[in-house]
Amino acid sequence: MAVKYQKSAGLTDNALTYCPGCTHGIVHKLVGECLVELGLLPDTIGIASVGCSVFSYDFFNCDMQQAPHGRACAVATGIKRVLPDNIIFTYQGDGDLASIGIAETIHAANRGENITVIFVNNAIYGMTGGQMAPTSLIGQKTTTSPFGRVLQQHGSPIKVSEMFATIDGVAYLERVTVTTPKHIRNAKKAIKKAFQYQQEKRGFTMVEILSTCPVNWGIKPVDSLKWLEEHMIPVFPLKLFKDTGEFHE
Amino acid sequence: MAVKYQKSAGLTDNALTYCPGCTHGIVHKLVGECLVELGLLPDTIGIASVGCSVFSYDFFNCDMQQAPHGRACAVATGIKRVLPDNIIFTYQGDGDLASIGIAETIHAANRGENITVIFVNNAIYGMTGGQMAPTSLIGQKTTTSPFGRVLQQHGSPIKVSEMFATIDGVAYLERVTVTTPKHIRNAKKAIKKAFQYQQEKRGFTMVEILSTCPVNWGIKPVDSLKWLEEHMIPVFPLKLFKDTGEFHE
Amino acid sequence: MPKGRITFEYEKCKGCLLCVAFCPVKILYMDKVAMNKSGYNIIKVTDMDKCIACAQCATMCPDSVITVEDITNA
Amino acid sequence: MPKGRITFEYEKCKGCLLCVAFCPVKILYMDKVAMNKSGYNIIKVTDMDKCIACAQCATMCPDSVITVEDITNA
Amino acid sequence: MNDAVNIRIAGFGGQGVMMAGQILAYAATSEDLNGLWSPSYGPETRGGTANCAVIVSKKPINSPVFLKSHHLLAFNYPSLIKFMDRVKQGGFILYNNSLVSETVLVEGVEVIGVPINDIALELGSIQVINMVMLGAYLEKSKIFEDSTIHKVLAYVLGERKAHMVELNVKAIEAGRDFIRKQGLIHA
Amino acid sequence: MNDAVNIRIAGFGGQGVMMAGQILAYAATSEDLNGLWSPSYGPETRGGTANCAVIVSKKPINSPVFLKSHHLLAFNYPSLIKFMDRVKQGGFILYNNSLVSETVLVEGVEVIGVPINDIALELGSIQVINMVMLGAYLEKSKIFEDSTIHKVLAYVLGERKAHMVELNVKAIEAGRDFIRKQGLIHA
Amino acid sequence: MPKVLMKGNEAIGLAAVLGGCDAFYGYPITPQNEIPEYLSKYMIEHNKVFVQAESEVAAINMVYGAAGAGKRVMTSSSSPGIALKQEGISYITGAELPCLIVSVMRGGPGLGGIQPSQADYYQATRGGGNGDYHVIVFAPETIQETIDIIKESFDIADYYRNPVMVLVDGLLGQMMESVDLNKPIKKRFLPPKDWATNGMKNHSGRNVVSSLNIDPQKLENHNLKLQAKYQNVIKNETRFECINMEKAEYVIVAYGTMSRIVRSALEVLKEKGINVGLIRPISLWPFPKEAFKQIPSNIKGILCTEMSLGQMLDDVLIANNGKHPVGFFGRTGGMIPEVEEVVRAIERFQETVVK
Amino acid sequence: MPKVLMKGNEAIGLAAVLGGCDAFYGYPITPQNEIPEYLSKYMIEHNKVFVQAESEVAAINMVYGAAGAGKRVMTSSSSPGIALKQEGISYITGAELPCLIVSVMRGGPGLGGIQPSQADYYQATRGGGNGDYHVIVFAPETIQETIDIIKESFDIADYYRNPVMVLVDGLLGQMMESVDLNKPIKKRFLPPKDWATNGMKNHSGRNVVSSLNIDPQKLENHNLKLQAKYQNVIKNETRFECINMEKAEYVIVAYGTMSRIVRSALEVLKEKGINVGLIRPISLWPFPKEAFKQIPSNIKGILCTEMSLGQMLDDVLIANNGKHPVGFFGRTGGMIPEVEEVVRAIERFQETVVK
Ligand SMILES: Cc1ncc(C[n+]2csc(CCOP(=O)(O)OP(=O)(O)O)c2C)c(N)n1
Ligand SMILES: Cc1ncc(C[n+]2csc(CCOP(=O)(O)OP(=O)(O)O)c2C)c(N)n1
Ligand code: SF4
Ligand code: SF4
Ligand code: SF4
Ligand code: SF4
Ligand code: SF4
Ligand code: SF4
Ligand SMILES: [Mg+2]
Ligand SMILES: [Mg+2]
Repeated sequence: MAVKYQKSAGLTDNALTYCPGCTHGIVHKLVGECLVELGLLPDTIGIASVGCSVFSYDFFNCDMQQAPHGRACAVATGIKRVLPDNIIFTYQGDGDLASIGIAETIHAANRGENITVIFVNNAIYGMTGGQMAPTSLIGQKTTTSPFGRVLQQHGSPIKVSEMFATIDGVAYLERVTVTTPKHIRNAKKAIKKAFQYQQEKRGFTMVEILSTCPVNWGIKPVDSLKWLEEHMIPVFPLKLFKDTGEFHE
Repeated sequence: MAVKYQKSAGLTDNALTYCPGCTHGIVHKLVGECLVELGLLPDTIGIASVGCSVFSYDFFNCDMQQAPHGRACAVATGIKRVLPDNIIFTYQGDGDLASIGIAETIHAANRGENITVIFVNNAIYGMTGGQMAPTSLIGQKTTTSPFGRVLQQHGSPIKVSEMFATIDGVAYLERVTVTTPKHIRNAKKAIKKAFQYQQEKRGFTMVEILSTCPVNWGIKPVDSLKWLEEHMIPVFPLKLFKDTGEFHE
Repeated sequence: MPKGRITFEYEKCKGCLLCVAFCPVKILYMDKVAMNKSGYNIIKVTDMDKCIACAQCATMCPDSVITVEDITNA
Repeated sequence: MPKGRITFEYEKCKGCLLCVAFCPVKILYMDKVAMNKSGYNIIKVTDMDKCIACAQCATMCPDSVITVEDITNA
Repeated sequence: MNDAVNIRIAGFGGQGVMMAGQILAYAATSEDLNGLWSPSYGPETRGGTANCAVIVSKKPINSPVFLKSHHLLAFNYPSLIKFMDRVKQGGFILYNNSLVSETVLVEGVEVIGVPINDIALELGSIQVINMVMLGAYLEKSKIFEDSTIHKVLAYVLGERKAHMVELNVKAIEAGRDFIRKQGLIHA
Repeated sequence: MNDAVNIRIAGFGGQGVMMAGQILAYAATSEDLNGLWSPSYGPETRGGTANCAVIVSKKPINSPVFLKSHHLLAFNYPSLIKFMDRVKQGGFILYNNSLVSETVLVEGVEVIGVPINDIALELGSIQVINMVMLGAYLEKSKIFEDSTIHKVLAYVLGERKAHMVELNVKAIEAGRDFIRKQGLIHA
Repeated sequence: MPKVLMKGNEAIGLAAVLGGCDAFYGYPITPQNEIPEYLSKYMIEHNKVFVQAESEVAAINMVYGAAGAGKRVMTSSSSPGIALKQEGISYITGAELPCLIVSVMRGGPGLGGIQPSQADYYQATRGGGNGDYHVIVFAPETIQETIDIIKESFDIADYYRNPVMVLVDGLLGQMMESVDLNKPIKKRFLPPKDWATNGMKNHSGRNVVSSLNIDPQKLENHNLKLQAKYQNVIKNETRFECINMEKAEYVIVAYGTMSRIVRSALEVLKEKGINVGLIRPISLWPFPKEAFKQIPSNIKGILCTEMSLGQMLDDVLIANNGKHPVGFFGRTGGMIPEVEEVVRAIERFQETVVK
Repeated sequence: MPKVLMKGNEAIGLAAVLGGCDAFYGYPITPQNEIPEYLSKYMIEHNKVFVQAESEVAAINMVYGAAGAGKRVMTSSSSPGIALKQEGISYITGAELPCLIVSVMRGGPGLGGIQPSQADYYQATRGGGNGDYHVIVFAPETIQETIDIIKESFDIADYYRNPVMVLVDGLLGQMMESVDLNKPIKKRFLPPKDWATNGMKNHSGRNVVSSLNIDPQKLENHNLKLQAKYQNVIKNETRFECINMEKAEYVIVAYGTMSRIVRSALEVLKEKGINVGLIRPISLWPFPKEAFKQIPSNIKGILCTEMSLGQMLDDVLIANNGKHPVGFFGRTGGMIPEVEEVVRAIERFQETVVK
């Protein structure tokens, strides 16, 4: 008899505070599993950002700091520079990373800070009640785009990974999703690689994960997965944007 | 007898406050000339940023606002949204635009704000006395990189135009310089096109202009032009990054 | 011969149905009556013997509710 | 026959020498003695008759000090 | 009606507690009284308990918060336990005895169980438990005219949910009925 | 020396005014006195006028700013005009009469022209006008030991500019000489 | 005109429009989200401007720009968001531009919590931006008063060319009350905005908006001009209410939600035979010092009450100037005091006197 | 040990290193640029951390991160830059992290000017971030005192787990004075940083740094804990100097550069036969109220003097509590008063009394 799947030791015993079916939870598991499998928990300091994942400092089974909205990468930089041998990751939503925090994220990337960014893109501001995010899709109705996102008024959804692919300091960058077990396995590979690269001090690593927000999309959890695949992936294609080379063990 | 060249009516009579031979002055002339030639002075509101060009509100012969450091594009957005038929431009240094103001600039671009950004990249913080800018070159000694910019510590010079080329809302984007009369003519064409596109409400337009800082580079004005050509252009190649189409008169 | 066995940490289940949707052998369903303390209806198994221990359910579960065991060697 | 004439708004000159460097006929030079009120040595012309009114000097001048006239029709 | 009535409505998130309270505040406004509705969410951002406070007053309303209410509508057990001691002498409690099996006694306070889940299920929609409770409350308190409530309901549901008005009115009526019958038994 | 001496040094940006002042403050520190140097730049960020204030004091220094100085070293005409009325009775002014053709009179203050540009040009470097002025000042004020100044000079110029020490010392000496000769003429 | 029931935040949005708001620039943050949400619909429907900025910093600078262009513009935020706006606010005051800033306070410091608080009194009244500047701060206690003040605030801002901040706690933003939207507001003569940067075609000469004065003497003069303006604001716009002052034994000072709770406490205290008065500052800056002149000289003390731990207390101590003993009662972090707590605070006041 | 001549800003940098600084994170702004410039060389040469951040917001958050990781870290900035740090500072106090913030004041508001000023007294002492928090603020008057305080400040910050701000005006940053770098500092027992987030391998259990308390009761408890700490700070760290107090007819209150000018004025006044005392607050928060107990009861009045237009005045009025007439003299916008102006201010004091 063998345990084929169980809760990761990378997560604490606290019940997650996410809504039913929210894939933030899946991403949490993957991060936890990677840290355990790489034996990194004792070295790791995670940065919880402001968003639904703000409470993630209660969930990841490692040292954690909670960062002001948008500033996770600055906080991570602060820590990494004084503790260069520890593993530092941020966990940020699209509002946190792509809107208020785009400057801090770009500059951490450009400096080649040796940190890992877990970027959970759900095309909306989950925590504050479903306002438009810079990643919201054209036509998407949100509480602050009641007539849908309009190109002329709001611009296109911002393509973070496409933009970051132009930045020299980025060592690894991939966009993945977690809508099926297969996608989840790929996502896990990406996250693991990002952490491994950080171990090897290769520079800035980021994994953009397309994620659902059933509650604020107003779509049932299972259907949310389909909505994501049908509407988000065409705008945010899954892709390996940058990989500075094979991992050498 | 014909006047072949004289001071542009797009500039006021005030003496410029730039150091001897600083090419900020050349860029000023070009902006002034374009506004005059397009008949736009009465419609234009310029945004002076914080940097050596902070006093440009005394130089451009149109209405001007002075913006907090890095926030020129937010100020411009504020104005443009309430005065959509006026012409709005920002005049920003590399510290202002690429460092503290990168978020505001990216989001104005991403929203496709119909404004024109004159981005003067001199690879240094001029006004505050020659500190490292995000655009400073590898090896470049500045007052805050006394041992030269080091890749591992500071990252590469940030390539703003390369990054902005990935943004949908950008209608026109070109990198030029002003080191020779020929380059100056090209730069003028680019600036003019940017303003014309704004007139046609095509979206965000930006011209990145490689410029000198003889004083803080510690290089004589004439030699600065050569230094720029030899050291900056290889890192920041002159290029038309984005053009959404011909101008229709 | 039964291959897999799954167990639930029921108090953490939120009834999102992701596990149900992804079980290839369709043995999971929501019990419309049974509720946990948080008021969520929980998930039950129709026929555990059909479980193939593929862990699709557990992989999809955002709340790490499900443990999957391979019992072929048991 | 002289082709061009250039005039300087001397008080705005900063003696940067950009004009001097770009004059194709090399008729500009800095007067090491004459100074304007700001203390900058100013630019003089050796032989105005050689000026071809190309406006390279004025184009390069960051301070819009120079006016160039084409006097061929004068 | 008193010069001012304080009503507390409490339950799980998702039971329609907030909306029930708002309807009372709308009704007050519509009858030219002063209405105040104020929400309070538990520390858990989602899926936790929720309660709201409603004040209906002939005079301008001072404190928007109150320690003790005249009336408590408790939609579940935790709410009942938490707030039952905070009802004024002479006031009453309506609680959801579909979910609360225990009987509670509070001195000087009338405590009435209303099986709102059961009644709502009978009407075919668990969604309307809040309307059942509201009906029971309206009957018990006699605080507003029937017509006022119907007007408010139409307004609150709006065009998009206009088709729901009928079901809601039915639920309110069912709540009222339950109290009317109760009255008879007690009488 | 007085208990405290206030010195103002003023001129165009680029004339070495600031450095001259710093040397005095370094010298004070080196002789175990209290030295204070404080800069003041005109409203124009670049190419404008610049002046600095130096205080050399046996006691701890209170106000870092002063209205009137004991001594004024004016490198150009605007500086002379601006500050000449702000010299204490019994104090003196040294001004650059290479650039200032006008003669000025201030009651109770000795005013001495020093042709620092000319002297510096004679030495072959317009750059050292500040050292010429410094030399004149040191001679006139007798405020510091010669050896102190040489030590400070070596420190301030540092390794990178060590080759400049000689020229600077020469310039100081030339400034001293000018005053010495002045003294003779006046005597 | 019949009353309507409105949520505080939505009422703020609507009142701003009634006050002539041309444009809103903001960024989401709890507990003020219903303001941008309401306006994202209303402004677009009415051909006005609504922009969700990328951050609070961007939002306040959009306000700066549009205010400079002569429009009536506003932003709203909550505690940490207002902190991020401080530089921009300082610029706006320095450049003498009018605008409306709505601050809906939650618990702090840092990310704190999302429940109602008054712990941003310093933030509002003492700035946090740089320099000698003031923001005109009003702190209404009901949604009705919030509406009335918001409607007037653009006029006040335009008149003085200075930002007006309306400061409420999250409870006022989240709760609903019966309100009358049509109360008339004071008419003011407003000079034309001939300084606005709306293009030279719209005015003679060149208009420049700037807060830079590199010459310190000019900067001092500018500051003295601002101070003269602030003196006018103090003279004309100081607002307060005095309640039950004549026979008071004690006087409570309270604003916003706290003052409503105190009003209820006064009734309870009266029943208990303790006569307590209330000074309710409506303008927090300027703080209504003159209200303290109405305090009977024989009172036993002043109790400053806040949903914070002693911030308005500074102004109370200054206004009192040693005349009466001053005590303090406060809750913080999102805890709203019960009426009974205020009653008890008065009862044990003697122990808590601040000397 | 002989003295050396140092520029204020460079002395700040060096003193911080002598105080144990592990890392500096900052962004250029006049008039404090020599601090980062000095440290960009020194820190790298000594294998410590120097990072020029992309903005002040980023810088303060890097400080937050590294402080959370248990290191001694600092940032420095000037007026508008400090405004941008307010949110971060509020977080740091909320999360109870130690750090050093150096603020070198210039003229405001807005972009203002670059000449020395004290107009950021409110900004320093009243925050501008959100919530009920305090930063410990010291305002030295000489470069020597700046060095001594900076050297001690990491200990103080660590002891209280609270940010310490050292507040100087631009003149102190830009001028040079003879200083002794080796004055000993007070020794304190510092508890180990067992709360630091430096990886679980370095401590037992999981460490979390956060300012979030979603439960208002917990947030209030946290605030009460902070208040208790602040009371300790008030008790232990209040610093001031009283000069010439015994026979004073008037007392001046002044800090920083202003107090030095006043010292000189006292001498002039003494010659004129006017005996004036000086209260020099060294800690601005906590403000030295008890210094006012040393004021002779028969003085004619207190004159508050600032290089700003009446910000410390609030604290003077509170400390005075109505006892003596209070007057004010200030310059602003980068204007530094002459000694003679202070003398005249005392001479015409009767006219300027604030009642
Ligand atoms: C300075 C500041 N501004 C705004 C907020 C409010 N806020 C909290 S979460 C959030 C958006 C979160 O969206 P996202 O990052 O996409 O995360 P999600 O909740 O969708 O996972 C905002 C705007 C804040 N806490 N602080
Ligand atoms: C908030 C804020 N931070 C910092 C500064 C200081 N500052 C003034 S100009 C400048 C850099 C300017 O560099 P750049 O934009 O490249 O313009 P340049 O002078 O090189 O033309 C800085 C950091 C400021 N005024 N405000
Ligand atoms: S609001 Fe959306 S993103 Fe946040 S926990 Fe709920 S479903 Fe997930
Ligand atoms: S400092 Fe540099 S960029 Fe600024 S004016 Fe001088 S030369 Fe030009
Ligand atoms: S392990 Fe596979 S077969 Fe078994 S219940 Fe889960 S999904 Fe179904
Ligand atoms: S996926 Fe997990 S939480 Fe969702 S219903 Fe299944 S067991 Fe419950
Ligand atoms: S116009 Fe041409 S030829 Fe004449 S001076 Fe200028 S550069 Fe020389
Ligand atoms: S280019 Fe212009 S400023 Fe420079 S030296 Fe020539 S005339 Fe003077
Ligand atoms: Mg999101
Ligand atoms: Mg630059």
